[in-house]
Amino acid sequence: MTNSLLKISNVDISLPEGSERLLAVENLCIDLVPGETLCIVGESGSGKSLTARALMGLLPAPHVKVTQGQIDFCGEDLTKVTERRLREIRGSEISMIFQEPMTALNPVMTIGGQIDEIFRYHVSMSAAERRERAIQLLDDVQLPDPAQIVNSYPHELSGGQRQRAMIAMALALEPKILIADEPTTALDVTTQAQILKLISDMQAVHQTGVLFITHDFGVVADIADRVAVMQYGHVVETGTVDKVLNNPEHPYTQALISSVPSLVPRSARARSEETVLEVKNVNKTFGGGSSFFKFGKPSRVVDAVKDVTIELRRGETLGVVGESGSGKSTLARCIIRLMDSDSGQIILNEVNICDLNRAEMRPWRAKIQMVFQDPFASLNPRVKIGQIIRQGPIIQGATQEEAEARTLELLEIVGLDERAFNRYPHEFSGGQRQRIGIARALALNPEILVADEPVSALDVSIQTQILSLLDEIRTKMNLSMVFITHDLRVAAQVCDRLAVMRYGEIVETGATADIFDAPQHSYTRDLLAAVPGQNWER
Amino acid sequence: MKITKFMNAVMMTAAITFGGGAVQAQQSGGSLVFLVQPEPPTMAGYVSTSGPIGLLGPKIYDGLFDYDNDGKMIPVLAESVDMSEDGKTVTFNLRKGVTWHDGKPFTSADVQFTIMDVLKKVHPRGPNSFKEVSSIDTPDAHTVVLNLDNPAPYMLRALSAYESPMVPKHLLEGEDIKSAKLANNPVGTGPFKFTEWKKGQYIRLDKNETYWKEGRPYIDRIVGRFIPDASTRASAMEKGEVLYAAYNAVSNVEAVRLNKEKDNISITTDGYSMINPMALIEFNTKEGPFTDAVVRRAISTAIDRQFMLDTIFFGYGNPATSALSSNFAATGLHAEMPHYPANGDVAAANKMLDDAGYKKDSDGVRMTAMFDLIPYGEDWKRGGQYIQQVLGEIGIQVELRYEDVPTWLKRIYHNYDFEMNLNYFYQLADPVLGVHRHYGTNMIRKGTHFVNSSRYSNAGLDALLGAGMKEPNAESRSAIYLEIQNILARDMPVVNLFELEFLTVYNTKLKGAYGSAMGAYSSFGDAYLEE
Amino acid sequence: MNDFWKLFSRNRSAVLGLLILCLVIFVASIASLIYPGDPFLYSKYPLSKPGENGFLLGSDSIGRDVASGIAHGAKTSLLIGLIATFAAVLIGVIFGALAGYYGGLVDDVLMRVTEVFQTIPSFIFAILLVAIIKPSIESVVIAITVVSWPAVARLVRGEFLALKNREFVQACHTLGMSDYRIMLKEILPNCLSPIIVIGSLMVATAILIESGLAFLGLGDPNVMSWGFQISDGRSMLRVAWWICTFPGIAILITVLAINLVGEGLNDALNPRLRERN
Amino acid sequence: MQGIPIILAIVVMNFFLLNLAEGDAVDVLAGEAGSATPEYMEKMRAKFGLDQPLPVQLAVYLKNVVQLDLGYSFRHEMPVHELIFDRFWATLLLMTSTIILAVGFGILLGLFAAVNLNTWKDALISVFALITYATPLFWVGLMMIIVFSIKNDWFPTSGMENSAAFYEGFDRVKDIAHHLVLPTITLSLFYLALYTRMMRASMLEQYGQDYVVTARAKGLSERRITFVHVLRNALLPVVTMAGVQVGALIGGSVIVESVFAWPGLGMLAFESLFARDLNLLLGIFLLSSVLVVAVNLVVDVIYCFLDPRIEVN
Repeated sequence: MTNSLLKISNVDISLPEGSERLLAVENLCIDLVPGETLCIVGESGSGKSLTARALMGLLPAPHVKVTQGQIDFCGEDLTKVTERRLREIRGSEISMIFQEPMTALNPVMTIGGQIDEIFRYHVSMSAAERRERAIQLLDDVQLPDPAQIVNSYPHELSGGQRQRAMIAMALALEPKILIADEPTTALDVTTQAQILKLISDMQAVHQTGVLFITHDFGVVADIADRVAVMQYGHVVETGTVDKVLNNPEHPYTQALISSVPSLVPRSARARSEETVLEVKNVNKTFGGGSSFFKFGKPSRVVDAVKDVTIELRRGETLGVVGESGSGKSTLARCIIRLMDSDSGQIILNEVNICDLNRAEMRPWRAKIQMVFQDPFASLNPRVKIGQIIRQGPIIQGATQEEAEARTLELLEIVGLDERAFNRYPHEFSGGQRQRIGIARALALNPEILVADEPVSALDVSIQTQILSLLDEIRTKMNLSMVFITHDLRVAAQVCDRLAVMRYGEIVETGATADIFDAPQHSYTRDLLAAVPGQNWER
Repeated sequence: MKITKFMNAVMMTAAITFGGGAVQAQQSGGSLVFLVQPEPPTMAGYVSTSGPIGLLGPKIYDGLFDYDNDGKMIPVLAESVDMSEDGKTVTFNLRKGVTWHDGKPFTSADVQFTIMDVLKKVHPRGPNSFKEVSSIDTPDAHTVVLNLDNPAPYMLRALSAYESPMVPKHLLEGEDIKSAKLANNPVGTGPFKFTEWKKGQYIRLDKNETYWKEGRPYIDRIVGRFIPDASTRASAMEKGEVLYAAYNAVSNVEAVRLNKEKDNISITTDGYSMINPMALIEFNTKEGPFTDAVVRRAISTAIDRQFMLDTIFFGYGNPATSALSSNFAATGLHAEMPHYPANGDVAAANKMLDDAGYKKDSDGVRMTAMFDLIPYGEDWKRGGQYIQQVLGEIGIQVELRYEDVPTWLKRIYHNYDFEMNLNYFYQLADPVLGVHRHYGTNMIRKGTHFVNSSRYSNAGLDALLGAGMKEPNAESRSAIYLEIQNILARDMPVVNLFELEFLTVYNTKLKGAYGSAMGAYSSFGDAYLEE
Repeated sequence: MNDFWKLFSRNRSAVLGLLILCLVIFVASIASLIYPGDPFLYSKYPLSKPGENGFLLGSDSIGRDVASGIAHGAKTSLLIGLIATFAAVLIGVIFGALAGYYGGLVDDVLMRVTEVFQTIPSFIFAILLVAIIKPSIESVVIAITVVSWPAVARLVRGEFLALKNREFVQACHTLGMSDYRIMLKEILPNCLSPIIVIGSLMVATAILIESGLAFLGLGDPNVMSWGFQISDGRSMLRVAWWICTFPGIAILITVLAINLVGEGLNDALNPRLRERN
Repeated sequence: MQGIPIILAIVVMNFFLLNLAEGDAVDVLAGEAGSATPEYMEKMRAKFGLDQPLPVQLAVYLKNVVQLDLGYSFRHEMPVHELIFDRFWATLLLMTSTIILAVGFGILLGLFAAVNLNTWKDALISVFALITYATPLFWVGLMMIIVFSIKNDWFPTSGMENSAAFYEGFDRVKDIAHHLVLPTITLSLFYLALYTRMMRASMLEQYGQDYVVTARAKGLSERRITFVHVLRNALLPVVTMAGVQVGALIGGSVIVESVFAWPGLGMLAFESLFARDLNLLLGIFLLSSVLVVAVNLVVDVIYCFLDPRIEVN
């Protein structure tokens, strides 16, 4: 192709000595034409982010660098050009947006100031002109009141607004290529839909070539023209979006795609008559407390959970879905008494556990357990796996021997080698850690498991494994589960019933299939509409 | 470069200030900056005899007399003194035409007020010095008649500006003398007037243009500077920022070095004959390990006094040879006694203790004790550490205790909570003034500092002390004090170590400041600066 | 441990610091062997220059061996540093842990107390404590402890604040673990690294404070320490430079070594601050 | 406002600590005077109010403090505030110049070292910082005097102004500045080292942040990234540290004040402690605490200025 914007051929990127593998990226060949969106898909560690950085000449030197191959950008080899030329290209001809807009923006500089720099460095314009352009750009990315936002600091904007500002910055000089490194991963699903639309709109206007890096096949289905799938530094498959998504050739691609949960809810199971947990009119607010020494005005009050009532039957999985800030995690923590609710009742086996003090609560702890989101933060890095799992039963009165036997049994149940017993958490992968977290929760033989986004930090293939593990255990132990998630695809596959939360309130409850088929509340409809890749169903 | 230039400019200005006046035998003008260490709390020399006040007070306040190096009285505010045959009436004829710094005339009423209402009441030593004065008559403005109950020959040795400064009646009468404004804004008749006190930095005195002595003072300004750190004081002296440092404000080691290395810096031991400082160890004779005089004598025998003088005080001072300073030899009051070996005799001391039945244990320890050290600097700490080692050699294991001044004073003179204490006393111009307080039964005064903290009480000695105080005949007095020294050498409630010699370090361009027996505590009216 | 050593040894100056520190500790431990006598023992050779009369580093004004003093003083200085640091860390950890963990009123009260101690001019306060208790090794240690602990308390509080909401701590709550156990067994081990780092630096600071107090005449006259040697010799600096110069150098290299080790620990234990990638 | 209970707590704590100490102002005065009769000392105690029970003394003191009266120094026969006032300016002068020098140069050196990471310049600065950090203050002070005052006649040995010349007007300002040089350098060396090391570490940490990658991706020069993006973020912890250190700085100045005869509060505190001049010492503790609180307020304002995330109350 003669009008190719970018042609990457045979690129190797080295890793520092002592890393897991020698090369982060090996023999990479990719090309990109104007107006096209190329998605690079892969799980963590596949080398997709480093590829993006390599294009910008932003690899963390000196240990990580391109050791071989060419990156041909409009006739120039980016691996050979001077640093000075590279700087000229960055921001003006190739620009980039990142996953986490909060940290990617300088916290102590105004949005306007950060946009302004691009003009100052790449074109000559008067200050007034630059400001005007900045406001114009912010308007283009549909930020409200751009004249004010131009003087705002990043922390004053919401996550979506920050990402819009990042895009405005990236598109300031109408670059030929936009590299987007997981730009919507940190965003809520409705915001994600807006940002994706914005990117494709801007692309249409400027005929930008977009290199979009993501792990989410839904997103791929929505925006990609072509797809490159990466695994362990290799591109295992490339092709048009239709070909790769619907007729994957490489087994890895096939496996990945088959791991993506379907949006069609799984068939409902019979609902038990026995209620195991009842949450009645629970409220929880944050802030507003003024302490003894501080005389200042009380801080802002946030209703995190507002008059929530839910019921969980035996053997049932109740999904609580909502976007960030909807109060779903707070609700989970209130249920498990990690937080004290302000009012309302949480009835477990006919006892309102809200009235129990710490000591009284202790025996009840065994009945209701939790699986946490972050497999890295939820295991104490200084404690061995055996101890992590064992200490629950010991606290609940088991002998050392009993606890140890139970631990080994659990390790087997969650699919880990018993040698794990004497190892530390850092020796395990994310998926394995989540298994350990589940084993810890199960060690007490709970009746109810509260799972707070248990798979959202995991790669899609691991996600499937963990979900099926949970399913397996649920059946085996007749567990009832409260499953918190933001991912409607996961919810569809796991939950018998759903409760949709927004701003601390439950806007809708019902059987999963009913909600997916006929959402009652407008918010539920919005949520469902925003799920990427709706039109693609494998 | 810039800094150097700037520096030179400053230095030149300074040089001009110093160097005014023609080359003459006794030039007028100039600023004398000298060291005052430490900074005094106030300048009320009539309430306190503390050293730093003594350095400044006599420049502002005059006394009735001054004393030369031979002890002769030099008339100052009094032109002469007459004593009646029975010694009970003392008449001072005052100098005429003397005015206070505020312009008011100085009269006999001031003297009467000073002695009766100030010195006898609030001065620390005044009540002793003027104990016998029952009343004072002022027949006219320039005549003062003191009526005494008993003769008090020693009183005439306490009339200097330092011991008994004359203060203005018109500024103190009716006020609470101890808290009068005068303490910080002194008004005297002396050669220098108080101008400014920058706390933490200096006190500035300017020439009294209406001083009674014609042509005096020569110097335009006297500034007493406060520099807390000893090394810095020596540096300031070396650099010529200060010209005079008395009472070891510059440590002996630095003084000796400066004297040797710098042509324009000299040292002298003159000017301390009225002070007679004596280093010593006080013992608790009532309780603890030192109730037995044998142990105290053994300690006195063991210590190498000369070594301490040579190493700690760089050779200045003399080993003590009795309870009295050898400076009293001039008046026939001093005699050498046994148990004061200059070079120490550890073997003899060990034998004394063996003979007395103090057995060494397996570690060679006969007894243990706590040894308090006067908290006046590292010289004394070093001295204590030396003595600690020596006492170890004779089987007395001591632990040192070095507390701050108030704690130490309270411990030694109020609580008597000590066993042995390293200290020094001023024996002053006469044993009555400086030595009696250490041994008399009547001087066991709980809460009074620098008196008989050993609580040594000996009726025979008390009688001798009483006789010594009143005896006018020199020969009989000498005999009395010989007996006193014999008793003290035997009982040794206090082990005298050595007579200290204080050093004055001065820049040679300062002249005429050394004629008075009061040394640094004199008026400096005759001092002048020579370029 | 092996990993730790690998990380630590990447910092060459830290290894050098460790070597020097080991040397100092070695000298301190064999002081009584190489200089069996009392370091306060005077001799008839005052103010000997280094090398004269058999004094390796000279003698002081009453003929005491400076080298012997340095060897014996090493023990004192290190002990003061270690004990004061240990005590300060202990107090700081208790305050910081309780304040950070419980928050609310407990935090308010404890942090106000900490602020009181941080607001007082610390060195003057140390002087005051030593003067009031009486100058001795114990009072110096107490004073250094009292002025040092607030820094630890603030650090530990910050760590506890950050860690107490981590999911692994919440998991312990859901198991019904006691607060005491959560603080001691779960959270504390995770903030050991910064505590070790700040502790190592505090040892160095403690040695400096001790020498500063001794400079002002507030040392223990019965115990040989570098601070004492300096305060004893400084007035003779111009005449006999060796008396206080050698202990001064001893302080310098020891504090330097401890700092290097501290930095190495920081690099090894705190990956956040590892060199720019 | 929050500072007030802290300051009161400091005063009360020190009040009781000082009263735990043996001996009182009268003992010291009498001790210095050579001797004094017990009756005389009792009279003085009554006059100073030292014969009152402790809680009464404290109540009287606090009542006066609330009325902004720091009481009377019986030792100096002067109101405490007059005694402190002159010293306060000297302290403030030394402190301000030290902070400016230490923080200013610390930031510069740290910045320079971080920019030239792992070069000989970085190594040199690090070695300098380590050595000055590890050298006892008084040793530096004594050496400064010997080298720059005696061997080279560049600066006066000590004091705050020339006490032979008594300059007026601008000459006096120059003279004081001249006297200020050595103490400032001595006192700031330790803190300079501290801030240099902190600044370097802080810069390095900021270089690793995401926004630096963004800035590079925008095609900015390293210069601009360093000076505009990284510098301001890197300053934050250094400024915080500077605020925390003020208390230590006032205390640490005792030694420098002593060596250079600088007439500041530290030395006054030292002297008044040993003179058991309670009112004066409490006054100093009070004032220096106020100063620390005030400086922290200033630091807060600077911090707000540097970091828009913090809201000004």
